[in-house]
Amino acid sequence: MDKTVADLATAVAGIEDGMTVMIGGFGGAGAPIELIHALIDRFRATGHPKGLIVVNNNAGNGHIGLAALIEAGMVAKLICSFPRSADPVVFTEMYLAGKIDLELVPQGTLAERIRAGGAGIPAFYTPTSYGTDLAKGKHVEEFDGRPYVRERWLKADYALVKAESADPYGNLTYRAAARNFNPLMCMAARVAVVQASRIVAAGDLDPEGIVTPGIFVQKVVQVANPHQEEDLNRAHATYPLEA
Amino acid sequence: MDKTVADLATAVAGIEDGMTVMIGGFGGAGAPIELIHALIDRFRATGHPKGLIVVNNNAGNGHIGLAALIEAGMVAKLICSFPRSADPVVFTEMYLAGKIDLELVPQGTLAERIRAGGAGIPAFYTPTSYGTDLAKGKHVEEFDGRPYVRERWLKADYALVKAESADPYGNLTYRAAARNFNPLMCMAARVAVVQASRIVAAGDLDPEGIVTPGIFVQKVVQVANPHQEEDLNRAHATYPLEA
Amino acid sequence: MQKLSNNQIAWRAAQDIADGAYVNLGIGFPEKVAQFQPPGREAIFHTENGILNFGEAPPAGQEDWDVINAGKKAVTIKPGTAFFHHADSFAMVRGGHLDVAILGAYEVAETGDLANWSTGPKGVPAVGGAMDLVHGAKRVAVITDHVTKDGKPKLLKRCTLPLTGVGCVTRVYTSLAVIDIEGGRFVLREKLPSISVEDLQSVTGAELLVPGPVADLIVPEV
Amino acid sequence: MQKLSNNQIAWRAAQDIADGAYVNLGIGFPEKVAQFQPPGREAIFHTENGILNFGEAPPAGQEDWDVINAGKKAVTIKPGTAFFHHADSFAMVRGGHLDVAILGAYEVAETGDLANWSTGPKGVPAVGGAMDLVHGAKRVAVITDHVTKDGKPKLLKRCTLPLTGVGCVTRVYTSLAVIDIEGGRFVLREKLPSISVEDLQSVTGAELLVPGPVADLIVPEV
Repeated sequence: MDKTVADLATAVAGIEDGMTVMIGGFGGAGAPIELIHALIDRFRATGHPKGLIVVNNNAGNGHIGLAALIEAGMVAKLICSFPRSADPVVFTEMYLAGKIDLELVPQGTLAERIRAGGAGIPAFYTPTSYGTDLAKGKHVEEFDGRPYVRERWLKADYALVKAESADPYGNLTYRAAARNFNPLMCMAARVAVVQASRIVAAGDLDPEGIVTPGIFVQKVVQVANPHQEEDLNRAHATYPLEA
Repeated sequence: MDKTVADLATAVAGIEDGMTVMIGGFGGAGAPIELIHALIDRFRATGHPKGLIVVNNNAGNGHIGLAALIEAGMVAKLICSFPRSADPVVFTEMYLAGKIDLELVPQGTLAERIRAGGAGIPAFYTPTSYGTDLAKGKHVEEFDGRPYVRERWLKADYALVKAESADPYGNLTYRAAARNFNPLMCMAARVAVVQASRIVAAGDLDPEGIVTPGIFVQKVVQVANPHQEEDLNRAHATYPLEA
Repeated sequence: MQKLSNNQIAWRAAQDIADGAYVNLGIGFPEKVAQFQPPGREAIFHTENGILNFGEAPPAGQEDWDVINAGKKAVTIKPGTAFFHHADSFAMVRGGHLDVAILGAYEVAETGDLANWSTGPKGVPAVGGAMDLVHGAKRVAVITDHVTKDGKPKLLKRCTLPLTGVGCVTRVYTSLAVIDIEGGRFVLREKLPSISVEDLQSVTGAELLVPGPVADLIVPEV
Repeated sequence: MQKLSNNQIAWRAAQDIADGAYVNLGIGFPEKVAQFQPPGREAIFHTENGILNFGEAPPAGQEDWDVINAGKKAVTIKPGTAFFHHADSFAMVRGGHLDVAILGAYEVAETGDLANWSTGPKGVPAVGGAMDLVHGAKRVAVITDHVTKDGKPKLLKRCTLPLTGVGCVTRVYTSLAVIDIEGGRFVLREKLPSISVEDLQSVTGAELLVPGPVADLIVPEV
């Protein structure tokens, strides 16, 4: 079994108009910048995919990565917890102009909904958001005398994920807090596409230390020296990047 | 911070009559035999604790570990998925004699209920057991046209857990498939008591490879060469063990 | 009546496992399926207790009792093995990540209902992961003798024993035939050349539909 | 009117964090609390994005942007640090494993309701982990100036801004006082010696109960 693909274009092939795409990362940590840029390249060349529903904790920063995806006009709706950043101008302007929809989800509920999607749990109850505007229209029920809000799973057609090491089976490790939503999104997507800094041989990853078992991963592409979103933004980069 | 305690008796102190105690392990792998035996020792010396509600995947094997706990008459009710084993005579006889209650839970539902208890999710829906005797009396609801059964979280007063390595913060690693329910039970118990084969200094565990972060652990005791239930049973051991 | 051995039933089921498939085999008889993977195809086996991509049993005396399968039998690790906890393991099951689960059966109904966990109110009930597996894998198949030890049909209009799952089985590999479940009916796909459709019907507790050609079920001695 | 600086409010809040406590500090002002841990006590800090037991900020230029806190500021690892994914992180939060969460506030009601995520329908709403934190930690405390920049009370009978959580706050550390919330009422515990209860009441939007002695709120210059 070999889930590795040769290049980024092959990795993001199959993502079509209107699909739901989960994108890993918390701010810049764990953001699969190169996969996102490959998707933008395809859009620039073909006009597709567009009308995407994107799930991410944030809404992009500056003019690279997720912000560039939004700026390109490829995203119809964003499902996130915190659409603010050091430089949130791209999302902010499009949102205030009514050009992009927003579903705001508390961060823990977002994580749990994604995990539920991956784990076959169609709905669960959480105390989070009870009594707030974000619970409006949602089913509320008491357990042991305390009120809880019912939330539905989140699933995706594709997930774009950044990992540290991958083997040909798709077993993954991450780097520090770049882990964040990435393992959950692998679980919740029909096709999890992973950019890994290092592809190693089967058996080279300690089976005790594998964070995402390969069953949750469909495609892996090596990106040996990935960009860090924070570094790009500190350099005021925009996409397409200058060579 | 130092969560290590000096001996097994101190580790299991605090477990009182009628408490719910989760015990890790799947069959013998990951079973905290020494912690269980320490609890039996206390019962033999003091008559307590008794009337325990025990959560485990199984119901013990032979006459050591969980089987010995049941045989000692300390368990009022068992919540498990598979109360059979190579030598299930202890549980079988007590169950058929009406001396112990059984709540039978599908294995994945058991795992998810324990995780839910640890994660603050009071209830969730699962397709598992729909239309079967094990769903009787449970709330059923359709999502996207498919029926699901609602299940409640499981929490415990104490968990008895077997780990491979622990640091003074209670960060844990496990060994192979001895992991099983142990990390979940740490999450779901008010007090998670861990026997670790090795206690190492803070910083000696790779922060990427920690399976149970210390926040889920309250007490750690070193048991350098723990018994493996399977080996004891192959030697037809009974508790108390011969020296 | 000629019939396939358990090994032969397992062999036949193994032929339908695609290269690269993620597979869970029920404890006991279904474990045999792993022995008959067709050459050139790689299946990745999952066990509920937290191992993906494990290898075959170790030689006697070399068991590591922390490396076991759901039946508590010793297995081995190999390059690409991963360990995980029970909640992640059943996320794999319930979340639809397994391509196929192959299970044993007491009874299978034409509705796809399966009974394989309890023979009734006597004794100690035990369910394990069976109820999760039937609602998780993309394809749930059953391997079974076509009839009980007493010669009674195991393929029925409705199950009489406590159910494991409702409408979950889509293919049954028996000692006599390969039968799909479609639209709440048994559809005969393959049968031993030596027995007639009528003979097969006579040991089957619900009508066998024969909408298309029935292939010969030919299995080597294994 | 004399008042405490933000550092002083943070200092006061830090005094109530027990040795060995697991603590989440909201982004921004509450992060300051970490600087004032009393000597001899060790708090273990949790950040929503998947680090437990992280250390202080690295020197400028030595940041690792994969080691950040929920405010996306660089932090450091230290002996005992653990990494985990977002679902495990919020299991810690929602599952009641944190001893205390210290958050900022726009408004706090005597009911314990907190408003700290939205100033109304204008602009881009953003909630982050605030709504999870208020329902997870064993103790939810607020640090805040006693009044708004316009001098209006932030401690109210009922919140006027969109709620973050209902009945969740149990203690408020302000620039003037320490106030508990008990039985749906503000209970004054400490106040600056230089101001009277009447003066404090005049800048508080709901009645302050004074059922027992009020300690002097004395904080060093920090």
